[in-house]
Amino acid sequence: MRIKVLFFGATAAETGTRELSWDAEEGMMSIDLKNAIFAEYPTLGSKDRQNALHMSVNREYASGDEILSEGDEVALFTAVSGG
Amino acid sequence: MRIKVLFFGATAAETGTRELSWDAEEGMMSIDLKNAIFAEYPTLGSKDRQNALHMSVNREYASGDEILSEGDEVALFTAVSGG
Amino acid sequence: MESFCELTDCEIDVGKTARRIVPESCGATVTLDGYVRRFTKGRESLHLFYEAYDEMALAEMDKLVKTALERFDIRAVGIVHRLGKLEIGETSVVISVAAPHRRAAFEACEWLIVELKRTVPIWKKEVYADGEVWVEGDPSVSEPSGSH
Amino acid sequence: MESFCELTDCEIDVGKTARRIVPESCGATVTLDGYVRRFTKGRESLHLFYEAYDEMALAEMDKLVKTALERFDIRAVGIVHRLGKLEIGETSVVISVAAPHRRAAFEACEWLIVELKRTVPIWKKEVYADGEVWVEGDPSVSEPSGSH
Repeated sequence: MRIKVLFFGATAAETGTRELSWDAEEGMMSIDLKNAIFAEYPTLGSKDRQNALHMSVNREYASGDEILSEGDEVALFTAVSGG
Repeated sequence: MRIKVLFFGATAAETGTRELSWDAEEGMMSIDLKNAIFAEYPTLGSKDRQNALHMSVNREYASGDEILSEGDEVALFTAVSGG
Repeated sequence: MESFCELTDCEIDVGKTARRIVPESCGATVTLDGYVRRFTKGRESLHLFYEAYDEMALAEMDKLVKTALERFDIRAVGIVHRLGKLEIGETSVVISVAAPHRRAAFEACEWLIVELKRTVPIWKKEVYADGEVWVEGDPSVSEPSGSH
Repeated sequence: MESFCELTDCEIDVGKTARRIVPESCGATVTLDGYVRRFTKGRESLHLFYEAYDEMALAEMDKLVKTALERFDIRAVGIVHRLGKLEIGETSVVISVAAPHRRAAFEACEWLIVELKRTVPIWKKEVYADGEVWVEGDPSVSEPSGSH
Protein backbone atom coordinates (compact mmCIF):
# COMPACT_ATOMS: atom_id res chain seq x y z
CA MET A 1 0.00 0.00 0.00
CA ARG A 2 1.06 3.60 -0.57
CA ILE A 3 1.50 6.01 2.34
CA LYS A 4 1.98 9.72 1.79
CA VAL A 5 4.91 10.89 3.94
CA LEU A 6 5.46 14.58 4.68
CA PHE A 7 8.38 16.52 6.17
CA PHE A 8 8.39 20.12 7.40
CA GLY A 9 10.95 22.65 8.48
CA ALA A 10 14.03 20.92 9.91
CA THR A 11 12.97 17.43 8.79
CA ALA A 12 12.37 18.68 5.24
CA ALA A 13 15.83 20.28 5.26
CA GLU A 14 17.46 17.13 6.65
CA THR A 15 15.83 14.71 4.24
CA GLY A 16 16.00 17.05 1.28
CA THR A 17 12.38 16.29 0.53
CA ARG A 18 8.95 17.57 1.56
CA GLU A 19 6.73 14.76 0.36
CA LEU A 20 7.15 11.20 -0.80
CA SER A 21 5.08 8.16 -1.51
CA TRP A 22 6.16 5.24 0.70
CA ASP A 23 5.51 1.65 -0.23
CA ALA A 24 4.48 -0.05 3.02
CA GLU A 25 3.24 -3.51 3.94
CA GLU A 26 -0.47 -3.88 4.57
CA GLY A 27 -1.32 -3.42 8.29
CA MET A 28 1.98 -1.73 9.16
CA MET A 29 2.08 0.15 12.47
CA SER A 30 3.04 3.81 12.37
CA ILE A 31 6.05 3.25 14.66
CA ASP A 32 7.45 0.75 12.19
CA LEU A 33 7.03 3.18 9.31
CA LYS A 34 8.77 5.82 11.42
CA ASN A 35 11.72 3.50 12.02
CA ALA A 36 11.87 2.56 8.34
CA ILE A 37 12.03 6.25 7.45
CA PHE A 38 14.85 6.77 9.97
CA ALA A 39 16.75 3.89 8.37
CA GLU A 40 16.33 5.46 4.94
CA TYR A 41 17.27 8.97 6.09
CA PRO A 42 20.18 8.82 8.57
CA THR A 43 20.39 12.63 8.19
CA LEU A 44 17.42 12.79 10.56
CA GLY A 45 20.01 12.38 13.27
CA SER A 46 20.85 10.42 16.37
CA LYS A 47 18.51 8.12 18.23
CA ASP A 48 17.84 10.88 20.80
CA ARG A 49 16.97 13.33 18.08
CA GLN A 50 14.69 10.78 16.44
CA ASN A 51 12.91 10.23 19.74
CA ALA A 52 12.30 13.96 19.98
CA LEU A 53 10.54 14.04 16.61
CA HIS A 54 6.76 14.03 16.46
CA MET A 55 4.67 11.98 14.10
CA SER A 56 1.15 12.59 12.89
CA VAL A 57 -1.18 10.19 11.11
CA ASN A 58 -3.92 11.79 9.06
CA ARG A 59 -3.26 15.17 10.70
CA GLU A 60 -3.57 13.93 14.27
CA TYR A 61 -0.66 13.49 16.67
CA ALA A 62 0.22 9.80 16.63
CA SER A 63 1.42 7.57 19.44
CA GLY A 64 3.01 4.93 17.20
CA ASP A 65 0.50 2.11 17.52
CA GLU A 66 -1.78 3.28 14.70
CA ILE A 67 -2.41 0.64 12.03
CA LEU A 68 -1.83 2.29 8.65
CA SER A 69 -4.07 2.00 5.62
CA GLU A 70 -3.72 2.74 1.93
CA GLY A 71 -3.57 6.50 1.31
CA ASP A 72 -2.85 7.50 4.91
CA GLU A 73 -0.89 10.72 5.43
CA VAL A 74 2.03 10.51 7.86
CA ALA A 75 4.21 13.46 8.83
CA LEU A 76 7.47 13.63 10.78
CA PHE A 77 8.49 16.91 12.36
CA THR A 78 10.37 18.53 15.22
CA ALA A 79 8.74 19.99 18.33
CA VAL A 80 6.74 22.94 17.04
CA SER A 81 8.04 26.51 17.30
CA GLY A 82 5.24 28.75 16.07
CA GLY A 83 3.73 31.67 17.93
CA MET B 1 -8.62 82.37 51.81
CA ARG B 2 -10.23 81.06 48.65
CA ILE B 3 -10.35 77.33 47.88
CA LYS B 4 -11.44 76.01 44.50
CA VAL B 5 -13.96 73.21 45.05
CA LEU B 6 -14.82 70.76 42.26
CA PHE B 7 -17.57 68.17 41.83
CA PHE B 8 -17.79 65.44 39.20
CA GLY B 9 -20.38 62.96 38.00
CA ALA B 10 -22.81 62.11 40.80
CA THR B 11 -21.57 64.83 43.16
CA ALA B 12 -21.94 67.45 40.41
CA ALA B 13 -25.49 66.21 39.76
CA GLU B 14 -26.35 66.23 43.48
CA THR B 15 -24.97 69.69 44.23
CA GLY B 16 -26.10 71.17 40.91
CA THR B 17 -22.66 72.67 40.45
CA ARG B 18 -19.30 71.64 39.06
CA GLU B 19 -17.03 74.29 40.51
CA LEU B 20 -17.20 76.91 43.21
CA SER B 21 -14.94 79.21 45.13
CA TRP B 22 -15.11 78.50 48.86
CA ASP B 23 -14.19 81.06 51.48
CA ALA B 24 -12.26 79.15 54.13
CA GLU B 25 -10.38 80.09 57.28
CA GLU B 26 -6.61 80.20 57.05
CA GLY B 27 -5.03 76.86 58.10
CA MET B 28 -8.25 74.87 57.72
CA MET B 29 -7.89 71.09 57.50
CA SER B 30 -9.32 69.35 54.47
CA ILE B 31 -11.65 67.18 56.59
CA ASP B 32 -13.21 70.32 58.05
CA LEU B 33 -13.77 71.78 54.58
CA LYS B 34 -15.36 68.47 53.56
CA ASN B 35 -17.76 68.62 56.50
CA ALA B 36 -18.58 72.26 55.77
CA ILE B 37 -19.43 71.31 52.18
CA PHE B 38 -21.68 68.48 53.41
CA ALA B 39 -23.48 70.95 55.68
CA GLU B 40 -24.04 73.28 52.73
CA TYR B 41 -25.16 70.52 50.35
CA PRO B 42 -27.40 68.04 52.18
CA THR B 43 -28.22 66.58 48.73
CA LEU B 44 -24.86 64.84 48.94
CA GLY B 45 -26.70 62.29 51.04
CA SER B 46 -26.55 60.37 54.27
CA LYS B 47 -23.59 60.10 56.59
CA ASP B 48 -22.74 56.68 55.13
CA ARG B 49 -22.84 58.06 51.61
CA GLN B 50 -20.66 60.97 52.66
CA ASN B 51 -18.12 58.58 54.16
CA ALA B 52 -17.99 56.72 50.84
CA LEU B 53 -17.05 59.89 48.94
CA HIS B 54 -13.42 60.52 48.06
CA MET B 55 -11.64 63.83 48.41
CA SER B 56 -8.59 65.08 46.58
CA VAL B 57 -6.40 68.06 47.41
CA ASN B 58 -4.41 69.47 44.52
CA ARG B 59 -5.15 66.39 42.41
CA GLU B 60 -3.89 63.88 44.96
CA TYR B 61 -6.12 61.60 47.01
CA ALA B 62 -6.50 63.22 50.42
CA SER B 63 -6.73 61.64 53.84
CA GLY B 64 -8.39 64.60 55.56
CA ASP B 65 -5.48 65.94 57.59
CA GLU B 66 -4.07 68.20 54.87
CA ILE B 67 -3.69 71.85 55.88
CA LEU B 68 -5.24 73.96 53.14
CA SER B 69 -3.68 77.06 51.59
CA GLU B 70 -4.95 79.89 49.43
CA GLY B 71 -5.73 78.68 45.92
CA ASP B 72 -5.79 74.96 46.74
CA GLU B 73 -7.99 72.76 44.56
CA VAL B 74 -10.25 70.33 46.43
CA ALA B 75 -12.55 67.83 44.73
CA LEU B 76 -15.28 65.59 46.13
CA PHE B 77 -16.38 62.57 44.17
CA THR B 78 -17.77 59.06 44.38
CA ALA B 79 -15.71 55.89 44.09
CA VAL B 80 -14.46 55.90 40.52
CA SER B 81 -16.14 53.85 37.78
CA GLY B 82 -14.00 54.28 34.67
CA GLY B 83 -12.52 51.50 32.58
CA MET C 1 10.29 54.07 23.54
CA GLU C 2 7.80 56.34 25.20
CA SER C 3 4.84 55.21 27.23
CA PHE C 4 1.77 57.41 27.07
CA CYS C 5 -1.54 58.13 28.81
CA GLU C 6 -4.33 60.02 27.10
CA LEU C 7 -7.94 61.06 27.43
CA THR C 8 -9.90 61.54 24.23
CA ASP C 9 -13.37 62.52 23.04
CA CYS C 10 -12.85 60.68 19.76
CA GLU C 11 -13.23 57.05 18.77
CA ILE C 12 -10.20 54.97 19.75
CA ASP C 13 -8.35 52.95 17.12
CA VAL C 14 -7.25 50.02 19.27
CA GLY C 15 -4.82 48.55 16.75
CA LYS C 16 -3.02 51.84 16.16
CA THR C 17 -2.87 52.54 19.88
CA ALA C 18 -1.29 49.15 20.54
CA ARG C 19 1.26 49.59 17.75
CA ARG C 20 2.53 52.91 19.09
CA ILE C 21 4.47 51.22 21.87
CA VAL C 22 6.35 48.43 20.11
CA PRO C 23 10.10 48.58 20.76
CA GLU C 24 12.59 46.31 19.00
CA SER C 25 13.59 44.64 22.25
CA CYS C 26 10.06 43.28 22.67
CA GLY C 27 8.34 40.18 21.42
CA ALA C 28 4.79 40.56 22.66
CA THR C 29 2.14 43.18 23.21
CA VAL C 30 -0.93 42.40 25.29
CA THR C 31 -3.87 44.72 24.79
CA LEU C 32 -7.06 45.07 26.76
CA ASP C 33 -9.91 46.60 24.78
CA GLY C 34 -12.81 47.48 27.10
CA TYR C 35 -16.04 48.45 25.40
CA VAL C 36 -19.65 49.22 26.08
CA ARG C 37 -21.84 46.21 26.78
CA ARG C 38 -25.49 46.44 25.75
CA PHE C 39 -26.68 44.79 28.95
CA THR C 40 -25.49 45.42 32.50
CA LYS C 41 -27.12 43.21 35.13
CA GLY C 42 -29.97 42.52 32.72
CA ARG C 43 -30.74 46.19 32.04
CA GLU C 44 -30.29 47.56 28.53
CA SER C 45 -28.13 50.65 28.12
CA LEU C 46 -28.90 53.03 25.25
CA HIS C 47 -25.46 54.53 25.56
CA LEU C 48 -22.84 55.50 28.14
CA PHE C 49 -21.28 58.74 29.15
CA TYR C 50 -17.82 59.05 30.74
CA GLU C 51 -16.55 62.05 32.62
CA ALA C 52 -13.08 62.60 34.10
CA TYR C 53 -11.27 64.88 36.47
CA ASP C 54 -8.89 65.31 33.54
CA GLU C 55 -5.71 66.60 35.18
CA MET C 56 -5.89 64.23 38.13
CA ALA C 57 -6.88 61.28 35.91
CA LEU C 58 -3.82 61.82 33.72
CA ALA C 59 -1.60 62.18 36.79
CA GLU C 60 -2.98 58.95 38.29
CA MET C 61 -2.54 57.09 34.99
CA ASP C 62 1.06 58.31 34.79
CA LYS C 63 1.65 56.99 38.31
CA LEU C 64 0.22 53.61 37.35
CA VAL C 65 2.46 53.41 34.28
CA LYS C 66 5.51 54.36 36.31
CA THR C 67 4.72 51.74 38.95
CA ALA C 68 4.04 49.08 36.30
CA LEU C 69 7.35 49.79 34.55
CA GLU C 70 9.15 49.32 37.87
CA ARG C 71 7.21 46.28 38.96
CA PHE C 72 7.02 44.16 35.80
CA ASP C 73 9.59 43.24 33.15
CA ILE C 74 7.92 45.38 30.50
CA ARG C 75 9.21 48.14 28.23
CA ALA C 76 6.28 50.38 27.36
CA VAL C 77 2.66 51.02 28.22
CA GLY C 78 -0.03 52.91 26.33
CA ILE C 79 -3.33 53.84 27.97
CA VAL C 80 -6.16 55.72 26.28
CA HIS C 81 -9.49 56.36 27.97
CA ARG C 82 -12.46 57.68 26.05
CA LEU C 83 -14.68 60.43 27.49
CA GLY C 84 -18.10 61.81 26.56
CA LYS C 85 -20.92 59.86 24.94
CA LEU C 86 -20.18 56.28 23.87
CA GLU C 87 -22.41 54.06 21.79
CA ILE C 88 -22.84 50.32 22.47
CA GLY C 89 -19.73 48.42 21.39
CA GLU C 90 -17.44 51.45 21.32
CA THR C 91 -14.13 51.21 23.10
CA SER C 92 -14.00 53.01 26.45
CA VAL C 93 -10.45 52.08 27.42
CA VAL C 94 -7.38 50.56 25.82
CA ILE C 95 -4.35 49.40 27.77
CA SER C 96 -1.42 48.04 25.77
CA VAL C 97 1.74 46.62 27.31
CA ALA C 98 4.85 45.67 25.34
CA ALA C 99 7.38 43.30 26.87
CA PRO C 100 10.26 41.09 25.82
CA HIS C 101 8.19 38.10 26.94
CA ARG C 102 4.46 37.69 27.05
CA ARG C 103 3.99 36.60 30.68
CA ALA C 104 4.98 39.99 32.08
CA ALA C 105 2.82 41.74 29.50
CA PHE C 106 -0.26 39.74 30.54
CA GLU C 107 0.41 40.38 34.24
CA ALA C 108 1.05 44.09 33.85
CA CYS C 109 -1.95 44.65 31.57
CA GLU C 110 -4.31 42.99 34.02
CA TRP C 111 -2.78 44.80 36.98
CA LEU C 112 -3.15 48.13 35.16
CA ILE C 113 -6.85 47.73 34.39
CA VAL C 114 -7.61 46.67 37.97
CA GLU C 115 -5.72 49.70 39.34
CA LEU C 116 -7.19 52.07 36.75
CA LYS C 117 -10.71 51.07 37.75
CA ARG C 118 -9.80 51.53 41.40
CA THR C 119 -7.89 54.80 41.38
CA VAL C 120 -8.24 56.90 38.21
CA PRO C 121 -10.92 59.61 38.66
CA ILE C 122 -13.24 58.79 35.77
CA TRP C 123 -16.97 58.14 36.16
CA LYS C 124 -19.49 56.34 34.00
CA LYS C 125 -23.13 57.24 33.54
CA GLU C 126 -25.43 54.57 32.15
CA VAL C 127 -28.32 55.92 30.11
CA TYR C 128 -31.43 53.73 29.92
CA ALA C 129 -34.74 54.25 28.10
CA ASP C 130 -36.27 55.37 31.41
CA GLY C 131 -33.48 57.27 33.11
CA GLU C 132 -29.80 57.44 33.83
CA VAL C 133 -27.49 56.45 36.67
CA TRP C 134 -24.01 57.57 37.64
CA VAL C 135 -22.25 54.32 38.43
CA GLU C 136 -20.33 54.30 41.69
CA GLY C 137 -17.26 52.09 41.94
CA ASP C 138 -17.07 49.35 44.48
CA PRO C 139 -15.98 51.19 47.65
CA SER C 140 -14.48 48.00 49.07
CA VAL C 141 -11.92 47.87 46.26
CA SER C 142 -11.62 51.61 45.84
CA GLU C 143 -9.39 52.79 48.63
CA PRO C 144 -6.82 54.68 46.65
CA SER C 145 -5.08 56.24 49.62
CA GLY C 146 -3.77 52.82 50.56
CA SER C 147 -1.91 52.44 47.28
CA HIS C 148 -0.01 55.68 47.02
CA MET D 1 -20.64 35.40 16.80
CA GLU D 2 -18.16 33.22 14.98
CA SER D 3 -14.70 32.34 16.21
CA PHE D 4 -12.06 31.87 13.53
CA CYS D 5 -8.60 30.45 12.92
CA GLU D 6 -6.54 31.44 9.90
CA LEU D 7 -3.12 31.16 8.34
CA THR D 8 -1.98 34.00 6.12
CA ASP D 9 0.99 35.05 3.99
CA CYS D 10 0.03 38.70 4.32
CA GLU D 11 0.68 41.31 7.01
CA ILE D 12 -1.76 41.02 9.91
CA ASP D 13 -3.85 44.01 10.95
CA VAL D 14 -4.05 43.34 14.68
CA GLY D 15 -6.76 45.91 15.42
CA LYS D 16 -9.07 44.64 12.67
CA THR D 17 -8.50 41.05 13.69
CA ALA D 18 -9.41 41.84 17.29
CA ARG D 19 -12.55 43.72 16.28
CA ARG D 20 -13.93 40.84 14.19
CA ILE D 21 -14.98 38.93 17.30
CA VAL D 22 -16.79 41.51 19.42
CA PRO D 23 -20.30 40.36 20.38
CA GLU D 24 -22.80 42.61 22.16
CA SER D 25 -22.81 40.41 25.24
CA CYS D 26 -19.14 41.14 25.83
CA GLY D 27 -17.33 43.91 27.63
CA ALA D 28 -13.68 43.13 27.06
CA THR D 29 -11.34 41.79 24.43
CA VAL D 30 -7.82 40.73 25.33
CA THR D 31 -5.39 40.49 22.43
CA LEU D 32 -1.93 39.04 22.27
CA ASP D 33 0.19 40.42 19.45
CA GLY D 34 3.37 38.38 19.05
CA TYR D 35 5.99 39.83 16.76
CA VAL D 36 9.53 39.37 15.58
CA ARG D 37 12.23 40.44 18.03
CA ARG D 38 15.48 41.73 16.56
CA PHE D 39 17.57 39.85 19.12
CA THR D 40 17.12 36.29 20.35
CA LYS D 41 19.56 35.24 23.04
CA GLY D 42 21.86 38.07 22.01
CA ARG D 43 21.98 37.04 18.35
CA GLU D 44 20.59 39.41 15.72
CA SER D 45 17.99 38.06 13.32
CA LEU D 46 17.77 39.56 9.82
CA HIS D 47 14.32 38.11 9.40
CA LEU D 48 12.22 35.07 10.25
CA PHE D 49 10.47 32.47 8.18
CA TYR D 50 7.44 30.49 9.36
CA GLU D 51 6.20 27.26 7.81
CA ALA D 52 3.10 25.26 8.74
CA TYR D 53 1.55 21.91 8.14
CA ASP D 54 -1.44 23.95 7.05
CA GLU D 55 -4.32 21.50 7.30
CA MET D 56 -3.18 20.03 10.62
CA ALA D 57 -2.32 23.48 12.02
CA LEU D 58 -5.83 24.75 11.29
CA ALA D 59 -7.34 21.60 12.77
CA GLU D 60 -5.23 21.96 15.93
CA MET D 61 -6.14 25.65 16.26
CA ASP D 62 -9.81 24.79 15.90
CA LYS D 63 -9.43 22.23 18.69
CA LEU D 64 -7.81 24.83 20.93
CA VAL D 65 -10.62 27.32 20.28
CA LYS D 66 -13.25 24.69 20.99
CA THR D 67 -11.56 23.70 24.25
CA ALA D 68 -11.13 27.35 25.30
CA LEU D 69 -14.80 28.11 24.65
CA GLU D 70 -15.75 25.18 26.88
CA ARG D 71 -13.21 25.88 29.58
CA PHE D 72 -13.45 29.65 30.05
CA ASP D 73 -16.38 32.06 30.28
CA ILE D 74 -15.64 33.61 26.90
CA ARG D 75 -17.75 34.15 23.78
CA ALA D 76 -15.41 34.27 20.81
CA VAL D 77 -11.81 33.70 19.80
CA GLY D 78 -9.88 34.85 16.76
CA ILE D 79 -6.46 33.41 15.92
CA VAL D 80 -4.36 34.39 12.92
CA HIS D 81 -0.85 33.06 12.36
CA ARG D 82 1.43 34.52 9.73
CA LEU D 83 3.51 32.29 7.45
CA GLY D 84 6.42 32.93 5.09
CA LYS D 85 9.05 35.61 5.48
CA LEU D 86 8.61 38.12 8.31
CA GLU D 87 10.61 41.26 8.88
CA ILE D 88 11.67 42.46 12.35
CA GLY D 89 8.69 43.87 14.24
CA GLU D 90 6.05 42.22 12.06
CA THR D 91 3.27 40.33 13.78
CA SER D 92 3.63 36.55 13.66
CA VAL D 93 0.54 35.66 15.67
CA VAL D 94 -2.58 37.35 16.98
CA ILE D 95 -4.91 35.79 19.51
CA SER D 96 -8.00 37.77 20.49
CA VAL D 97 -10.51 36.66 23.07
CA ALA D 98 -13.83 38.41 23.75
CA ALA D 99 -15.63 37.82 27.04
CA PRO D 100 -18.34 39.37 29.16
CA HIS D 101 -15.69 40.06 31.81
CA ARG D 102 -12.00 40.65 31.39
CA ARG D 103 -10.62 38.05 33.83
CA ALA D 104 -11.72 35.12 31.67
CA ALA D 105 -10.43 36.86 28.54
CA PHE D 106 -6.95 37.27 30.06
CA GLU D 107 -6.87 33.67 31.24
CA ALA D 108 -8.09 32.20 27.97
CA CYS D 109 -5.76 34.34 25.83
CA GLU D 110 -2.72 33.27 27.82
CA TRP D 111 -3.81 29.63 27.83
CA LEU D 112 -4.29 29.74 24.05
CA ILE D 113 -0.82 31.10 23.27
CA VAL D 114 0.83 28.55 25.56
CA GLU D 115 -1.10 25.70 23.91
CA LEU D 116 -0.58 27.06 20.40
CA LYS D 117 3.18 27.11 20.93
CA ARG D 118 3.02 23.58 22.30
CA THR D 119 0.73 21.83 19.85
CA VAL D 120 0.10 23.67 16.57
CA PRO D 121 2.41 22.38 13.80
CA ILE D 122 4.13 25.59 12.75
CA TRP D 123 7.91 26.05 12.67
CA LYS D 124 10.12 29.10 12.77
CA LYS D 125 13.42 29.57 10.97
CA GLU D 126 15.71 32.33 12.20
CA VAL D 127 17.87 33.87 9.52
CA TYR D 128 21.14 35.47 10.67
CA ALA D 129 23.86 37.27 8.72
CA ASP D 130 25.91 34.05 8.80
CA GLY D 131 23.33 31.33 8.47
CA GLU D 132 19.90 30.09 9.42
CA VAL D 133 18.42 27.76 12.03
CA TRP D 134 15.12 25.94 12.24
CA VAL D 135 14.03 26.52 15.81
CA GLU D 136 12.90 23.43 17.67
CA GLY D 137 10.31 23.80 20.38
CA ASP D 138 11.03 22.84 23.94
CA PRO D 139 10.42 19.08 23.92
CA SER D 140 9.71 19.13 27.65
CA VAL D 141 6.65 21.32 27.11
CA SER D 142 5.76 19.89 23.72
CA GLU D 143 4.06 16.59 24.38
CA PRO D 144 0.87 17.13 22.46
CA SER D 145 -0.35 13.56 22.71
CA GLY D 146 -0.94 14.10 26.40
CA SER D 147 -3.39 16.91 25.82
CA HIS D 148 -5.72 15.41 23.24
